[in-house]
Amino acid sequence: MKTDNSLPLEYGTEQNKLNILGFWIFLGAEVMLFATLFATYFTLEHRTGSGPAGAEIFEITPVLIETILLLTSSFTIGLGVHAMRLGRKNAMMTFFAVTLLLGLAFLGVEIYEFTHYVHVGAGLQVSAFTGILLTTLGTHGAHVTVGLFWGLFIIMQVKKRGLTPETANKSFIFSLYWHFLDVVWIFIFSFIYLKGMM
Amino acid sequence: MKRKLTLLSLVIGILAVLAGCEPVMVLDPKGPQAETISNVIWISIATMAIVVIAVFALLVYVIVKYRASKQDEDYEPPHIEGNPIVESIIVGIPIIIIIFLSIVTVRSTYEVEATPKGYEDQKPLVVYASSSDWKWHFSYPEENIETVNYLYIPTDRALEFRLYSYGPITSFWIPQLGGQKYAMSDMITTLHLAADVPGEYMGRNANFSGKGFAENIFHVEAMPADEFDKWVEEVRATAEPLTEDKFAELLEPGHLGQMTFSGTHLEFLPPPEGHNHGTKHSHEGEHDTDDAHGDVDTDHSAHK
Amino acid sequence: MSELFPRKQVMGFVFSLVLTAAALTVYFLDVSFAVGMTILLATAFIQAAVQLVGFMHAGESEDKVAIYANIYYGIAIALVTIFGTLLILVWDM
Amino acid sequence: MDYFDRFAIPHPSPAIYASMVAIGLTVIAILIGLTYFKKWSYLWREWLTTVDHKRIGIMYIIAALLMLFRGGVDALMMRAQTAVPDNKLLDAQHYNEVFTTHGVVMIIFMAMPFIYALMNFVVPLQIGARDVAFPRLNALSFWLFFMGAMLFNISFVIGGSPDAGWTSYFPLAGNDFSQSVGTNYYLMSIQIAGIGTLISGINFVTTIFKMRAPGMKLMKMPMFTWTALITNAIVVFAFPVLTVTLLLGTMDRLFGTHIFSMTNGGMDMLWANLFWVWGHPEVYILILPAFGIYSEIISTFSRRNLYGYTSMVASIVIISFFSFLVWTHHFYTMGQGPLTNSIFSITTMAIAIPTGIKIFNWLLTMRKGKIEFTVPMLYSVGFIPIFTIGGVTGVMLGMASADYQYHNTMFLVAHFHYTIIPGVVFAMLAGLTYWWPKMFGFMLNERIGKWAFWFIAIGFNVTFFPMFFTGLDGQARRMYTYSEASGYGPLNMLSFVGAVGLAIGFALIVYNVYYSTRHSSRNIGSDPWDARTLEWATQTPVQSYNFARTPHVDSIEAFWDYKKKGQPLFKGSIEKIHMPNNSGVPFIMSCIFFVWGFSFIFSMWIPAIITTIAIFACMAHRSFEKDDGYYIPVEEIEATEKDSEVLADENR
Repeated sequence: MKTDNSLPLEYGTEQNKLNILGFWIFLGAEVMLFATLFATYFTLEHRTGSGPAGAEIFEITPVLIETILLLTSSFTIGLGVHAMRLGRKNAMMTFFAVTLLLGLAFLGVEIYEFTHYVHVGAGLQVSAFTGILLTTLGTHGAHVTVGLFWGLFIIMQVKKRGLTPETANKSFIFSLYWHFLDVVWIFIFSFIYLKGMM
Repeated sequence: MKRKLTLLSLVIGILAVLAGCEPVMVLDPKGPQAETISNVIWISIATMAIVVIAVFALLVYVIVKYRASKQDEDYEPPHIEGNPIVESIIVGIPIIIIIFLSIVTVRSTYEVEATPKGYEDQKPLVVYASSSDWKWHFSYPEENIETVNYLYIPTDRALEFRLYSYGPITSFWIPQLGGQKYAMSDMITTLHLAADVPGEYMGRNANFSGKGFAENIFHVEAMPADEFDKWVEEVRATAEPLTEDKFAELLEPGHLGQMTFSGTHLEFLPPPEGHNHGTKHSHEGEHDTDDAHGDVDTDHSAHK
Repeated sequence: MSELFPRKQVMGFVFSLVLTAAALTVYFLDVSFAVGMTILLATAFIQAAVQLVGFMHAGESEDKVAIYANIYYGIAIALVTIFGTLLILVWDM
Repeated sequence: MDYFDRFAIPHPSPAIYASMVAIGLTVIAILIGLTYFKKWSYLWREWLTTVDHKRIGIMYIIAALLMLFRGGVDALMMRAQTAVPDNKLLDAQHYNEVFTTHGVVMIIFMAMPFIYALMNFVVPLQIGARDVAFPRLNALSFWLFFMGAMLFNISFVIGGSPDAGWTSYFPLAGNDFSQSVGTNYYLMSIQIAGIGTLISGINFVTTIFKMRAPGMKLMKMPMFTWTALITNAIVVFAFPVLTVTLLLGTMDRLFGTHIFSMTNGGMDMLWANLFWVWGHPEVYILILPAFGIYSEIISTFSRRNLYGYTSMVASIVIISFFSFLVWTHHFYTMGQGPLTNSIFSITTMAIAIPTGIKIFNWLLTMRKGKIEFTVPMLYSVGFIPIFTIGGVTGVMLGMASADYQYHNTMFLVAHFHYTIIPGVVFAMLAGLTYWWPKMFGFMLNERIGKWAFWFIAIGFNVTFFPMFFTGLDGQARRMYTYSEASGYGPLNMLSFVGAVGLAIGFALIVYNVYYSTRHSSRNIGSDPWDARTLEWATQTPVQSYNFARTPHVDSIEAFWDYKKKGQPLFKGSIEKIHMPNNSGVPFIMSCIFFVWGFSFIFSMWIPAIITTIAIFACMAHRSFEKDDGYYIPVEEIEATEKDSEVLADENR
């Protein structure tokens, strides 16, 4: 493989450039995936049947904690990529590890939130509203879970193989994914929670 | 050779019309709404015929004139990128056609979604038409009678059908009186029709709803107002009352013949009035309709 | 590229926090639905843009045009889908 | 024993038992044959593990043709059942299953793989690339589609086929009204195939954006590549909607949510809405590649450049955007107000404008040309009048008020067959015949091909034209039978006769493949049609690396200008070529997906969990794997190319 040294490592080879563009297009598809969930959510938002409405079950504290955790993790992975571009392998791995820990904490709070919903009678099968609420949050949560494993694998590879065009490329693409999950969360935070509690 | 095909289509077309011997239902309207739609269809056929003829003529012209067998051995077709004038014509004419058809569509769509023209001043006859697997229940709230699988209507009077379903989505359709509309379980849809001519018409569920779908037909009879009133009187006097148990029995999946009852199921099993059945939130005014379950809310159409 | 301090990232992070705080006003203050939605739409889309440009480096490579075309197209279709669905099933039903 | 009851067919009939036996015997015959001829390792090495876009394309073709015949048999059964009034050939339940599987098979498992077959084979060659951007993912796409198709097809012998129509509207498809596992099959198999398609979409957009030959700017791409780009862009944005819709349907059926249910706030209309948000763009996903194929063929056999290239490109770009703006026209009668219906009527009719531009541009391409009526050209010329009828009836259906009368009737059935059959089937047959020599190194027999065309073209019109009339006469679609009094009998009989004609046409195509394989000349050179685009600049059969030297493009028809004006196409010397390694992972992973889907269909949670983990394990394996591919040395390329250049020169 030819390597172009004038560009950051993750853009170094032709295949790397393909991977990055391909991943951006995948993110375009993800935009539509979440848009469809949002469209469904907004349609069913007030169709609560005999179950509770959003305002009755949402709690600001865990939601705010989740938001701060995810925003910070988006920041730390940004720092990780910055460190990677400076060639600082250890700093980069540390930032990635911190990101994953923050993601893990986010997931923990989300699991707490879910058990809380079930507890107050807003389980998956209660109404159209609860069904789509938990499906939408669950889809985002599943993405975060996949991200945790993926990120872990990448840290392992960087540790073992060092910063090569290949591992740098994977790390950069993972950072795109993670930032994207943060963007999705911003919309969930604004238009599911805050709109529901307004 | 493409002419063969054109000719064939024409022949089939003529055959088809002859085979029918009478005009096809949709183009043989017996009420104002069906008439409006039938006119729209004829306008669209005429307009589209221009397009079809233009394309066919051009096609025949080019394949006859420019086939290789008619050309010199050494004829070298020219390289032409395109021509702005020609291209604006092939964009411009379709745009004009589409604008024309859009105007026709928008006007007629608003027309068929409102009380039929010429009937605006009278009070429409309200009929609740509900479907269950695989039959139709017609409730006449003001007359306080109910029928199964057949529908009697007065001519020269606006009809307002309130449609809903006890099962899958169905579509209420009487081709000679007007277009169809879905009947669904969680809301009521409204269809405005009227019959100008007394007679018997075919009505059916047009939307696939399972095993018994093909036979999900009902019989429609339009008659002058006095005959209709007489029929109502007769039903009230002679038909057995519709009880809750009886209605539950009727809802069982299967096919039934024509049946007649006095009283309607609306009293004990209110229809899903209001737009967001099963919700708690109250947006401007929808709440009162939600609460009006017990009674029949004849002003409901005002919400549309 | 060689600067040591991640200026862009820190600014983006601070900006995100500020926008989140701004969005929270709809919860803590008593605002009308219209004002609240306006605030939320503004803060959410600005934050998304910050992430996209600041963190995700959408505009740094030679495929800038393709990437932006892809994102704009996606957002346009997403909005059409969401608002079209709402028009059909809620607002005009 | 109760556990196994769920696998039984709920509505058995002798026909189903017979096909069970037939399927079993065929499978056994294939296994024995492979073992006897010692072809297992060949199959594994050369096909199951291949990442070569050309081989994947050919596998797509085989699968698509198989599905075409499966769907075709369904169609014949339907036309036979409705040929006479009150027919007892099929009962209602069986008929419902047949039209459901006909729709799903034809759209998802025939038309989609067919367009991907041709895109796979042709696009990288047309842009002068070595392969697609992600060859391994390309193999995964194919195998996911294939396993999805197989999963759907076994529904017919294990557990029962779906019976709620290909649109599968809830609540009819919900647990209340559809108790068999049929709809689970629908949800899971389309989900699996759909993920494959989405991956293909991403793959091809990246390929076309990044891997074009030097000098080939976007506005110098061949028209088929343009349509492939736009089609895949639509795929990328439309298929996630399907993914979510199917997911929500699965949640309702398997996990008891109330998204589309009749109680607890569920909304049945939402399914219809989401389904068509995907469904309408899907129509354009099918039709756009066909437009590209016709553009190539009409231009080739008129011996002229494509008229109005810029407006052709503009029109497909506009179509791609508008395809997302019209979905409501599939349910004008659902009760939304006249405002919504009016808006969507106008957007719907507006699509006719760019489509019309294309029709006129093709006509203007033929004008002043030197038209040769080869088989591909016959399909293309036949397409124009038939598709025009489909198009104008589409405009008629787009008018909301009139649609209240057309909706759910045979008129609609006639309309969409008048668009899809010339728009997809004709195009695929034309494309297949056109690119066949590039794929297999010999040409299909022209005479048999022409016979097949006339059977198909005439049979098609005889089948579907009468439906316009029965539709206007009140015959609803999806009715398994009708009474004699309705008067639909004679025209339905005519449809049946036409369907038999169509069947003969397709049988002739099969015979043609057999005949040409045995009798056609193998000495056809690399450019038998005297065509204009880059795929004809390689040698036949195409080597695994496609082009020994990367072509340099200076004009839209670079290969034509190379042939006619002597414009240089290949510059520089031969260098070693980097190639990707074959991999068995896509195949194995797709097999796991098959079991995964099957477990969900029958709510078998333990295998479902195990396979889910296994799928992620495959992905993890891929993440850790180091695979740098291999190089083909210069000497080897020179050795293969020596023969070809001699051959090519002889032909010129």
